[in-house]
Amino acid sequence: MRISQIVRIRTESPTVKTFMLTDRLCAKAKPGQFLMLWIPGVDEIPLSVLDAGDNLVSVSVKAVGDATRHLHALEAGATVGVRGPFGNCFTESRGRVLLVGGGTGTAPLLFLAKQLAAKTERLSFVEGAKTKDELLFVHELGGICNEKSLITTTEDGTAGLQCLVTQPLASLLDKEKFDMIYTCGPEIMVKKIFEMTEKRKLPIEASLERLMRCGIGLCGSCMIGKYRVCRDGPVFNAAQLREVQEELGISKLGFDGSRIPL
Amino acid sequence: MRISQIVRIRTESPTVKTFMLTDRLCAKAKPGQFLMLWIPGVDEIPLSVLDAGDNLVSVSVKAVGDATRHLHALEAGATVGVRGPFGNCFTESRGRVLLVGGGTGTAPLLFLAKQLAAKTERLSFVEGAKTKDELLFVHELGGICNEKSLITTTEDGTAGLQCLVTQPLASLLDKEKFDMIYTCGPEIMVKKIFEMTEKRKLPIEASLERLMRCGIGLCGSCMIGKYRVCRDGPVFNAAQLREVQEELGISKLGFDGSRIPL
Amino acid sequence: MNGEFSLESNPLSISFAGLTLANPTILASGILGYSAESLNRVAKGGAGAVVTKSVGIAPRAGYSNPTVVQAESGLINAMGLPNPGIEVYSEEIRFSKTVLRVPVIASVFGYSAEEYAVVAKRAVEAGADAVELNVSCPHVKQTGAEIGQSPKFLSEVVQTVKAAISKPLIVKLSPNVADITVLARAAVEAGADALTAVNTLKAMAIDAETMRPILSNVRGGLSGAAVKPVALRCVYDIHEALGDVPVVGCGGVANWRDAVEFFLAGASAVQIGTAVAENTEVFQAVTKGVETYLRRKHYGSVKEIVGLAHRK
Amino acid sequence: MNGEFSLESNPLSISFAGLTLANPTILASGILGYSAESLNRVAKGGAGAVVTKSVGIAPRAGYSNPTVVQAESGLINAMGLPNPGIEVYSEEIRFSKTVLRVPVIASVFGYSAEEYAVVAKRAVEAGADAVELNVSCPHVKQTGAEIGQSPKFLSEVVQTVKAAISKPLIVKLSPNVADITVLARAAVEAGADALTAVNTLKAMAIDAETMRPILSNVRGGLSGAAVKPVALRCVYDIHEALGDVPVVGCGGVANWRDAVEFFLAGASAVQIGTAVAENTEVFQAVTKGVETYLRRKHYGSVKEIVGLAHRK
Ligand SMILES: Cc1cc2nc3c(=O)[nH]c(=O)nc-3n(C[C@H](O)[C@H](O)[C@H](O)COP(=O)(O)OP(=O)(O)OC[C@H]3O[C@@H](n4cnc5c(N)ncnc54)[C@H](O)[C@@H]3O)c2cc1C
Ligand SMILES: Cc1cc2nc3c(=O)[nH]c(=O)nc-3n(C[C@H](O)[C@H](O)[C@H](O)COP(=O)(O)OP(=O)(O)OC[C@H]3O[C@@H](n4cnc5c(N)ncnc54)[C@H](O)[C@@H]3O)c2cc1C
Ligand SMILES: Cc1cc2nc3c(=O)[nH]c(=O)nc-3n(C[C@H](O)[C@H](O)[C@H](O)COP(=O)(O)O)c2cc1C
Ligand SMILES: Cc1cc2nc3c(=O)[nH]c(=O)nc-3n(C[C@H](O)[C@H](O)[C@H](O)COP(=O)(O)O)c2cc1C
Ligand code: FES
Ligand code: FES
Repeated sequence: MRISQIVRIRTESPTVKTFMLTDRLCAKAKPGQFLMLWIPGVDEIPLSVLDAGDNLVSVSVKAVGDATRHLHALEAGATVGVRGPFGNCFTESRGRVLLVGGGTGTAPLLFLAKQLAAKTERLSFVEGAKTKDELLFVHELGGICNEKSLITTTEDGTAGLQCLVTQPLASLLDKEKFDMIYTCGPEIMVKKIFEMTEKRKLPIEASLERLMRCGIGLCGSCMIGKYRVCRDGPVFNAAQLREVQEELGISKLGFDGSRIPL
Repeated sequence: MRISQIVRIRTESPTVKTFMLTDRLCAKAKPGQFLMLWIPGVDEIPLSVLDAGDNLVSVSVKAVGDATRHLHALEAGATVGVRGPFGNCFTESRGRVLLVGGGTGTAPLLFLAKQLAAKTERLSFVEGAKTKDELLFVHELGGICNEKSLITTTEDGTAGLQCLVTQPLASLLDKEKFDMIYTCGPEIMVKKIFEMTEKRKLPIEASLERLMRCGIGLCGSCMIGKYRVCRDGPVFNAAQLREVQEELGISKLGFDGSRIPL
Repeated sequence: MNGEFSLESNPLSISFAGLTLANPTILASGILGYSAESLNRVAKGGAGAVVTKSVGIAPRAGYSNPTVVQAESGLINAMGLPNPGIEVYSEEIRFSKTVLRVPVIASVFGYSAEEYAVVAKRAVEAGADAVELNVSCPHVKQTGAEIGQSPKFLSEVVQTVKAAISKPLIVKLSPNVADITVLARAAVEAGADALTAVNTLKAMAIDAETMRPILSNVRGGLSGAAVKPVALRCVYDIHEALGDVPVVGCGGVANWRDAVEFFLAGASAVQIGTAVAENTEVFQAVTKGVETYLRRKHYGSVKEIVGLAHRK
Repeated sequence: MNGEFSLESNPLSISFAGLTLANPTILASGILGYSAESLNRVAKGGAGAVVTKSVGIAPRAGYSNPTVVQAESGLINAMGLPNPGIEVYSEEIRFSKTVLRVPVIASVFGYSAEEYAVVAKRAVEAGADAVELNVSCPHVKQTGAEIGQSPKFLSEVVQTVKAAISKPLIVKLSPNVADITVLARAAVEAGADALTAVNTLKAMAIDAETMRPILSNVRGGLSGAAVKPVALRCVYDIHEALGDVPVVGCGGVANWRDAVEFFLAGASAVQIGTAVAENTEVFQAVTKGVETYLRRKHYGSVKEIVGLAHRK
């Protein structure tokens, strides 16, 4: 456990804040990797790296429960603990790539997009949220993608298309040829996207979430099939997703190790 | 503890054998350093490095008691344990140097002489023993020093001058000017030589022996004054020898930590 | 998979307490042990047998995070025995038996002799090849004292479980005792067929900056390389005191040399936990190394070197 | 040397059991502790007090080599309590008192309460500022059990020594017990003014090539970074159970952060052993680091942070 300081906090949406932390090791994280953040006296939770460099690392956190709410209540200068970076990362693809993010799942994809921007032939991004306020990083993504290649969707139609993020995908996948699809977000969304790429025999890399305790591949809390999400993942490719299809978007291990529906 | 193989054994005298061992770390030892040799099931004893290089290290051992006799009984191929190299080393002096060795104390000085040979202006060596058979490394030393600069003494006159090693020293020190005197051997001898160099205000480095257990400066078995022979020594300079004059050649700590006369 | 005959002639195969293993490496309890798939992965990584996560009578969510913290050459963990309860876990054991080709040892815990017995019985009914008792839990009726620290409680638990099951019974001892041979003897006299030595050392970590204990449970168990010298001594102590009782060494095994040290101390097999984080195929690597060692030393079987460090 | 007044206002000064130290770092017993000169060297390296090598009633040569073997992040030693006996050692203590400007704590061992008392009395007569009982020796009348593992024997030893001396009495506890608070309580109830926690963990090393235990005594004590998590837990346990009893933390302290962790766990001071090998001035470095820490955290004194990890 390394002790780290929160040096900056940015409000991204009514429920999401970005925290910039000092940490020499996590500052070397690659897109897709995550860290374990200790909120002293409260909990330790996994968070995807949003950005890294210069001895700093950023994470975007949605307040959903006890730990994340406590984290939102912290101010710059507060002390937290950090372990990581953990897990594998997205592979770099150089051709035409499509990124599909839902909710805070957009965070690692923004990190990835920044890295791929200069290297790929074309980079398209589809982002979905419930409502306009929750569409994260639209400004940053606008700076990376050109207008045509950034599609946003909201369930209530307050911004972009009024639909689920999966809806514009079908036609996009049929119309254009992609060399790689990257996705991260709610597992039901990931599952649907995977079904779409499978039907079209397209390569995909999806970042998954499971309950994390040790973060280092030991305790088994984060298993999906035979894989440890913390160590073998969190990024899985099409072949691996096929192997875990029985659980993908369907069930996960709960705190007591029993399988619970997603 | 690293496990090592005895690869070669050479008989140096009726009571001294040289053992060449495999050990990557001790192969990097410098003249003056020692190692701890474990004779499995018997004992672990400190021994000065006689030579080192090419992943090999050599020590010359006089059979004086249980451990050394067991060691002498081993054959090439036998397995021993090694820790080290420990301690400091002789400093390199470039001008005119004099080395004075008694008994197996000649071993580290031979190692030093080999290193200094090409670098010094003049290298003189005085070696003493009880009898001809016990004069060690005469051949090797002859190859390093020219005839005039190698003086040997024996107590029974079977080789070289019939006297103690200290006898030819007095005139040598008065006749020639030395930039550094190095010595190793029985402590009574070291003490006498130190008195001679002190009288003449000459620099000296002497390697001392004390009871060694940990070898790493922890247990205190090897203290002389405030110094740990295993860590601050075994090589001490004139200023340090002055500080320990009350014990030098007079007393040491025994196995039970009490002071015993030398 | 090798048949019985080839297992017998296999220099790495070992038998103890009625179990026959193709090699002497075993997955330690609590490591990747929730699901049949993960146990199977470890088996494919070369383990000669697997021990499940410790399971109790009712579901337990365990402690909240942090549950694991790094120590010098080791880890401290306080998971709090998360487990779905034997009811649910029986299914996992049953499923494990259909996919795994190595013995499945069910790790069982409880807060009374009766609880242990109920869970052990259910585990065996579900197909477990053996039961390992995790006796590092406090005894409910006698708050504070852990069952594994009291010869009396331990004996009671072992006897009750032994009477309830027909499969081999292994007792996993705690190193947090004054004299492990007293507990070892109590377990064996009460009917244990083998002993595992040892569980983790009671430890903790404090963070100087926030001035707090790091683990949510404050105290946890130290594992990994740091505990190997203690675990080795425990195995040596037991072998010296109890001779032929099969002992499974556990604590800090990460390579073949560690495993050999445990065999020499008196272990018939070793369990591997912490080192699995680095490499789920550590079992294969250890087994290979042990095989090379045996060949180099001209031993025909791992059995021949068990306890050799006791030779005078 | 600072007078009493400046010691009081010195943020690093601590008082416990009637001793006042200019800083809270103490040389642990058995480290460079044979001679007054070596104790003085350590004092000059910044130690706030020094503990002598453990001394008994008669001279002991100790075990033959190997007496020390490296472990992962630590050392295992089995010196066998070499010491010249209190008769001879009294001279060393007397001499120490003429050269050292820090308190000299005499470590004492024995095989019966009477032996402990005789040695402790002689040590105090020779000038020792306090006595620390090393209770990790087997009780002669009750072979096998160590005095420090039995509340009954421990209590008897402490009472007997307490009655024999007028100086502060510190009891150094063994971590090789099921519940260290039971022993801590027994020691305090019998009259101990402070506790040192802890001595080494019982351990061993085996060499795979020669197939033998490495230490000539087979078993030894594990010290250094590897044991810190266990030592920290012991101090925490004792502070939780016994509140105000002063505890001296010992086990794996190598830098200021380790020391702070022990203070937060409940230690009033720390002893340093193994880390002295690397640097005899480790005391200075630790003290400096603690001072900086206190300033940064706005604490006026090291006393203020003792036990803070127990805050809810
Ligand atoms: C690899 C990975 C990356 C993640 N990245 C981000 C991110 O970048 N931004 C973000 O806002 N969230 C991220 N999460 C989710 C985040 O960890 C949870 O939202 C957080 O743990 C909730 O904690 P809580 O106490 O606030 O909520 P609780 O009320 O405790 O739990 C709410 C839900 O959060 C999940 N959760 C709780 N504890 C854990 C845990 N230890 N491990 C995994 N999930 C847990 C469970 O699904 C739980 O039902 C990530 C999760 C994983 C596994
Ligand atoms: C730094 C150093 C370098 C040495 N280099 C050499 C060398 O190159 N060649 C050589 O032949 N000898 C060397 N010695 C001496 C050698 O260590 C002893 O001769 C050897 O330990 C004797 O062991 P034993 O069991 O045969 O004899 P024992 O009968 O046990 O003892 C004979 C005498 O050897 C000394 N001795 C015994 N054990 C130790 C010990 N653990 N540490 C130090 N001295 C001990 C004591 O003076 C003892 O009285 C060196 C000693 C030291 C301290
Ligand atoms: C994360 C983790 C969880 C553990 N859970 C259990 C458990 O549920 N039951 C058990 O008997 N031992 C458990 N242990 C202890 C291990 O089985 C093993 O005894 C210990 O870790 C020492 O072995 P190692 O050094 O190889 O890890 C756990 C250890 C770790 C690290
Ligand atoms: C070489 C060595 C010798 C020791 N001798 C003694 C001793 O004589 N008496 C004693 O009470 N403790 C002795 N100890 C234990 C230390 O005092 C200390 O309790 C232990 O080493 C843990 O602290 P550390 O990790 O800082 O070394 C010895 C330790 C070592 C390493
Ligand atoms: S979180 Fe423990 S194995 Fe992944
Ligand atoms: S041999 Fe232990 S301090 Fe030198």
